[in-house]
Amino acid sequence: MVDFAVSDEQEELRRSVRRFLADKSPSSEVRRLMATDEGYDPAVWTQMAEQLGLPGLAIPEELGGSGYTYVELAVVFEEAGAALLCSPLFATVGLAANALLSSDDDAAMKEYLPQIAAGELTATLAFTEDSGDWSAADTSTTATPAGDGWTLDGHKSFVVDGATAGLILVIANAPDGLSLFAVDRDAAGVERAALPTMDQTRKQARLTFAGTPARLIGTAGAGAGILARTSSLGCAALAAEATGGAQRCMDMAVDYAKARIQFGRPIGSFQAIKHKCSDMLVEVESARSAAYFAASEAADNSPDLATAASLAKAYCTDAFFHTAAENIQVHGGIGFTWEHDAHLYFKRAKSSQLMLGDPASHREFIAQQIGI
Amino acid sequence: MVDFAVSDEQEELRRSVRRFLADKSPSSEVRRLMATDEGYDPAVWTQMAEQLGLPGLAIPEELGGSGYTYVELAVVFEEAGAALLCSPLFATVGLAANALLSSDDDAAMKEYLPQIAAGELTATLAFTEDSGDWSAADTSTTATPAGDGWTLDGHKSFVVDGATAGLILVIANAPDGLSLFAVDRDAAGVERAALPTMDQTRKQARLTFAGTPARLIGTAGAGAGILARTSSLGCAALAAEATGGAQRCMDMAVDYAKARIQFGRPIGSFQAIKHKCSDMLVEVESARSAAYFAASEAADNSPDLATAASLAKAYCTDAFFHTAAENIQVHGGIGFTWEHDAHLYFKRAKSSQLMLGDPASHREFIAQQIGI
Amino acid sequence: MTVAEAPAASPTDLLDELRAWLDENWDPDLTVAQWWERLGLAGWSAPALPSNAYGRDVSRSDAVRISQEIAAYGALGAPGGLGLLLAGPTIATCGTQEQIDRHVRDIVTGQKAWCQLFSEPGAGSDLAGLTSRAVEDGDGWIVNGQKVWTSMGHEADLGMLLARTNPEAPKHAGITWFVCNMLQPGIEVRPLREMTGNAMFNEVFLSDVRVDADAAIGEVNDGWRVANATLAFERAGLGTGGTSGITPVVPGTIAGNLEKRAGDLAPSKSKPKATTSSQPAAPRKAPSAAAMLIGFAKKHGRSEDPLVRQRLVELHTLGEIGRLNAERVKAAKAVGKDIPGMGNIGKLSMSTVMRLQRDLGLELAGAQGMLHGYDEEQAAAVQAVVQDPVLPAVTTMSLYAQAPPIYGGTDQIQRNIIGERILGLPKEPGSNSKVPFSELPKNA
Amino acid sequence: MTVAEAPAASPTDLLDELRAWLDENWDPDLTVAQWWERLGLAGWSAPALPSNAYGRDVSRSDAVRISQEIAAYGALGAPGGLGLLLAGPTIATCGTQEQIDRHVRDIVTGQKAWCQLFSEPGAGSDLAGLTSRAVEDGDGWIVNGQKVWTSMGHEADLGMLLARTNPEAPKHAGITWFVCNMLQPGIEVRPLREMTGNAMFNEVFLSDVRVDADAAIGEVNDGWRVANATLAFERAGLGTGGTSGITPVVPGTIAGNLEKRAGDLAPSKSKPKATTSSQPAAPRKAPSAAAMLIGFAKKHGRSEDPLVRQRLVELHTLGEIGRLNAERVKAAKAVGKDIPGMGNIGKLSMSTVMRLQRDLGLELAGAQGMLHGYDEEQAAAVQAVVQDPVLPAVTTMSLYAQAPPIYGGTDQIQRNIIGERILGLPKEPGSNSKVPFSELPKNA
Repeated sequence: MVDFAVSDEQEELRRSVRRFLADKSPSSEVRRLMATDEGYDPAVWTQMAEQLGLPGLAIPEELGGSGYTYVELAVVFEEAGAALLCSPLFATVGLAANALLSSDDDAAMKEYLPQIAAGELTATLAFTEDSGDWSAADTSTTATPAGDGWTLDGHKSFVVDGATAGLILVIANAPDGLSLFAVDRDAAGVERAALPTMDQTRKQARLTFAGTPARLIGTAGAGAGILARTSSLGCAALAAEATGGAQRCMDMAVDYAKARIQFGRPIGSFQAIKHKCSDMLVEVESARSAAYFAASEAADNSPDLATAASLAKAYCTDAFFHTAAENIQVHGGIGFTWEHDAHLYFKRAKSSQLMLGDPASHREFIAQQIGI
Repeated sequence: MVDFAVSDEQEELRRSVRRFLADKSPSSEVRRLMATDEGYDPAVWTQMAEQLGLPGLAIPEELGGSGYTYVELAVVFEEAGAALLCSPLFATVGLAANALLSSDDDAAMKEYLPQIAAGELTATLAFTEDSGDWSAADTSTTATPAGDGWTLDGHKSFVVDGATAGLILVIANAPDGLSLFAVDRDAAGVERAALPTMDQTRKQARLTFAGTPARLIGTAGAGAGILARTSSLGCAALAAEATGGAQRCMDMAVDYAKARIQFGRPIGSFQAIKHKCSDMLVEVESARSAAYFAASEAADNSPDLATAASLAKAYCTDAFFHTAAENIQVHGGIGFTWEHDAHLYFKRAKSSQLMLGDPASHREFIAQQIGI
Repeated sequence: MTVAEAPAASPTDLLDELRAWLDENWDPDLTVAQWWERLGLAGWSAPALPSNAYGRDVSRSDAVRISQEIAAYGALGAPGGLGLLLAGPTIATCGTQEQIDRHVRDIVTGQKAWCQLFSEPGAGSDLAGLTSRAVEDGDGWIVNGQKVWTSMGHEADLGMLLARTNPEAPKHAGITWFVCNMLQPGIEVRPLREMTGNAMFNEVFLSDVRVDADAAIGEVNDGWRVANATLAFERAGLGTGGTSGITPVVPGTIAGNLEKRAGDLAPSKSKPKATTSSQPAAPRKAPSAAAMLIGFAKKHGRSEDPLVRQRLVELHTLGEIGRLNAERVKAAKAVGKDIPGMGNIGKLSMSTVMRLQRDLGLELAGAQGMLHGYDEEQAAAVQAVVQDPVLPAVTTMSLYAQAPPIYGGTDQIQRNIIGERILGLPKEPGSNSKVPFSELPKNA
Repeated sequence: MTVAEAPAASPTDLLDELRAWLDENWDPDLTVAQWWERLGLAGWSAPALPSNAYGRDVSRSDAVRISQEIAAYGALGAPGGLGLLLAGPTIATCGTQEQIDRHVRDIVTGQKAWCQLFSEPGAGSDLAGLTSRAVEDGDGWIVNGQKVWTSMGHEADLGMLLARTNPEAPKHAGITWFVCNMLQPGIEVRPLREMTGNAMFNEVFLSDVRVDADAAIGEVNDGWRVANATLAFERAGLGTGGTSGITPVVPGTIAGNLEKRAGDLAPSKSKPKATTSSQPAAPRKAPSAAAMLIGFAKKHGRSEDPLVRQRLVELHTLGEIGRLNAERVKAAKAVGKDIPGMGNIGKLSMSTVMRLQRDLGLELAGAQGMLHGYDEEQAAAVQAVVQDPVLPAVTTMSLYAQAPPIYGGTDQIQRNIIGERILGLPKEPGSNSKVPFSELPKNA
């Protein structure tokens, strides 16, 4: 049974993260970083690890983490989403660390996870190709045994933080089927090309591999299972992030509606605006429930995680997008300008809807799961 | 090219019909008639024919009609829809007369259409069976040659005014394929059972045929073509009717919003209500454009009639339903009562959406037509 | 850190106490009146009420567990209706001890049934605009006016009556909350038929109706405050399914149940449970709207249609989120917090769910969606053709779907409340809060 | 009875006259200035204006036919921009003959380019709340303030300026409509970047800007009436695509087109048409939003998806209805009638279409919908991967889709207008129409 009880420790975590982000990720920093190629500030990443232990929050203590659960991690993603934090957090923790944890490969976990937890290593998961198929069912990248290891040939696209990640986990077709491989930042035959994104606060890249040396993670042929679980965990992270983003959009809209005078009244006194804000609250609180539930199912290793994560991903990113679009409308002309932050949330929201599969595809997945 | 010019003669027709219906089809009469088995007042039907020539309006002059086009007929359906007229007009004129006119069967047209134009004969088209497939693709009713004529066996369902129509045109499977047959009111082996309808202002029946003598209309095997054209013309009629219904719902909502005081103000001064009414106008005028276009395509014998009719049917009945539901909401509690007319329009609107194929099925048809 | 501490271990103790009490007291051969007397005076009828009002001061969720446990035991549950739901809590909160002893006692023991006389034809969303007038007459009041949307009006002994006692005061400041005897001349209850064809509600006409001086709950002219307490109890009930487990057996002198044998009206006993069970009884799950329509879609061969699948999942999603929202509120309340606005959110979501259910349900029904029986004969005629017992449920729900966005505060009112009370957005200008009611514009 | 009488056979005569005039006058070797001088003084630049304002008093639809015919002939069309669209008609309607001769002449001959200085940061939907202040100074005015959403601000010779001339009058009664010389010190035009990354508009800062006494169009303090005339011309242009056929060649002294060779900027000549053609030139059809996305869906292998098909048809339907609505208005205007509110309906529908196009377009793009180039380098990088020239159109439109519900009167303002002006619903209470502007609440 789901337990939504919020502990004092979780509240304290939220307060710490929020304070940290208010300091390190104000709008000015977001705008500075989104204009860079790297898209994040390595010093802040280090601080996130050293001061708050965020990258390792849900990594087991014996692997250098803090051993908390996905419920706590969801709090972090929610706050990161609210602040539009430019950071490899989603790629490293929401995707790569989860892939490693799902791989049952003790050696790999022991090698990489402590580095991730310490903020010394950023990582990502490269699984989609040019087709944009998030299931990787059409994977064309091949893995060939070579001596003790493997070599990879092919390409990956839409790789989050793919241009900067120190560790690239790659889904490729081995003779035994889809498998997960680790490729080092500086491995031979890797080319990384930035993919310009509508949401400039989260970078993507297209990677090509030509005879690139790689290390098998987990067992050969286990890639599909690892990817499925990792996708669900990634969806749960995106859902939490979207909830935070939606909350911030609502807060922006409400604050502006209170302050902006037209026709001699604050525009928030007009029902057309007031009711838009009210509908935002319906979506924000509902998104929060869905996101927390997915996180709770992840923490519990529930067999229903996939369904809960898809439900949360579909609902929360839809809610975020709707809230972000309505926030622009509440702001009117100023909300359409580059200098106002409203569009940054709008673009993150749209990107979050499309990343890891659009809402309709997740609903179809749910339909299959609940026996429709 | 579509011509939306409105002639003085059309305006005069509209005024005459509106005056007639204000007199003959006030709410009290609608409520009286919807509670009867017949569902209409034969005396009013006669007057509609004798005083206004409505049943024969679009029937050629040489067949006893007035020789006007579907554009004028749409005006009549629009006004009938606004008044929720309880009448065999749709079944007789919107379906049966159109089927006869589409049949190229001169003898049948000469026999039946003058009677219809004169208001002496009501008629309907029986084509859907228990499955509710409006395309009649799954027709199980059979037609067997018998002497000079044919006999029918099987059933038809959802037959509009099927319990009262003097002439029943039936789609049945003959050896040459789907064909249209005429069955007299009192033919042997016909049983008519009323089907209780959510929309009590338009009656439906289920008919069974057992060795029922029938007359072939048009050529054997021509039934599918006749049905396709008749369905389009029926959809155009429903679209016009729905437009009138939507207009009336908007008028009711606007009038109430002006008169009803809450919080010391007319509720129409609140944006929540005002904007609902404004959205109704968007739908009403758009529905009118779509409905008139379908009527114009019908009048022009355009090859694009089917697409225009499906577009109008889908849009106008959706608009009607939405407007009818919003009208209830604007009225609040009183709009939910039986004694208020709002629900009668709501039910007609829902029934109009489902009759002759729901909006989604018409959109799919349009998709095929426009090359998607 | 992820597990909340159970609140003071009380549920288990309470339910143990209840089961012991039931072992002692439940006797199917008692009359309903006798049984409810025992149940109510022992504090089990309305356990969420304070102990000076025949309750046990337990939390709302414990109260739900108690009523479920009584049902699970196979005993007749507490008297249902608006007395227990609204009048009892209101009087317990705002009434004097004398009023509590007179009225709440009769409520928890099922002696009296109640109805609510709040809404008027001219005062719906703007309840405080009510015009039913109470004029002082000796040591009581004479009331004239018209009420509407009164459920169970013809089975009620007493009514929660709002009437205007001072029309020269601003509109919120001249209203009094009265206990009104429904069994007197001058009260006429007329069924009000809804668009569904049913008559769940009534109009009530008040012509020179007499109300005693001590019938005012709270101060005279302070009834708006008292009414808001009642409305808060109503919202809580609407939002959280607070009636689950309460018996449908109507209390009071008119329904005629009091002298029946209690055992004849009790639910059939659930499977015997281990008496040491440390888990409270799980709420019985009604089939969700989504589940009903999934079955309906399969039956109509539509469940493979991608359009249908999307909408079924949307419905499922809203159902899940409704459940999860309620769980979050529960978790917050368990630690003395709240999630402001969640009641309004739940109500708005219910409106959305109902509309989706309506449109999808009838589309799945296809041509059959045009059929509906408004009486038994018609219903039988429909079934003779369609032979699908789910169809009438679908068409009935589709007609009823227009009610939730209206009753208990329209969707528009809910959005105003969220906007103003939760988000702190400014009210519209032109407030009439200082104007004497008699000078305000009103409906004709 | 089904065919409307053609309005006085004028279109054919007019177009015949135009073609004869073009045969006589069009010479690709003229400078643009010389050609526009001929075109404008002959009444062909703004033929819908009255004859005392360099026009021919023809209907709006005839004016569209004329501009289309000039383009079809292969001659350079009338000077584009806000002079011809807004300033010319406003001055022709509200100005003196002297003002018409000074300003409209320069507009129809392309000598001057105009911009609009209406909106302010603090006065968007509530345009009449503007605070730019004009203070009398000798025989002119000194203006200070800030304007926003000014398109072509850096290419304009003159501006349509609304400024407050009497702050002690109620807000609508203290505004004056001025012709403002943009080429003077104290005017600073700053590009305003939009969320698309482009800068279609400007902010304009006015610091001690001088305006002559005779620059007021209409009476001083009666500028709100004049502004409403301008806004009506703007709405007509937005709703009916009234700019079709007008050249994109920017007029005025700054853009640098006046001394170019006219033939170099003229459109390539259409197929020669039979000179006896009785049909006016058919408007060239831009590919509709639906058509673009249908092709896009096919390219992405999504056109067989029933969900996609439904939404493509919804988009197609809205496009068709937009076209049909416009046709109905045209038919009504042809007989001197109107369909009230259709302009607002068109604007609201455009918002709906844009949103649908945005959501469907990006969904069809799938993962590629996350990509967008904000500059040429980025755009090239995207194309290097996706190799689909439609994708940038889809992503750009998706970003731009947020603008139409805001500019030219937000969706909310359109609904207010429909509700109040078309349906006659009451305004909100608390009108400030009598309060001196200086006492009203304003943005900081």
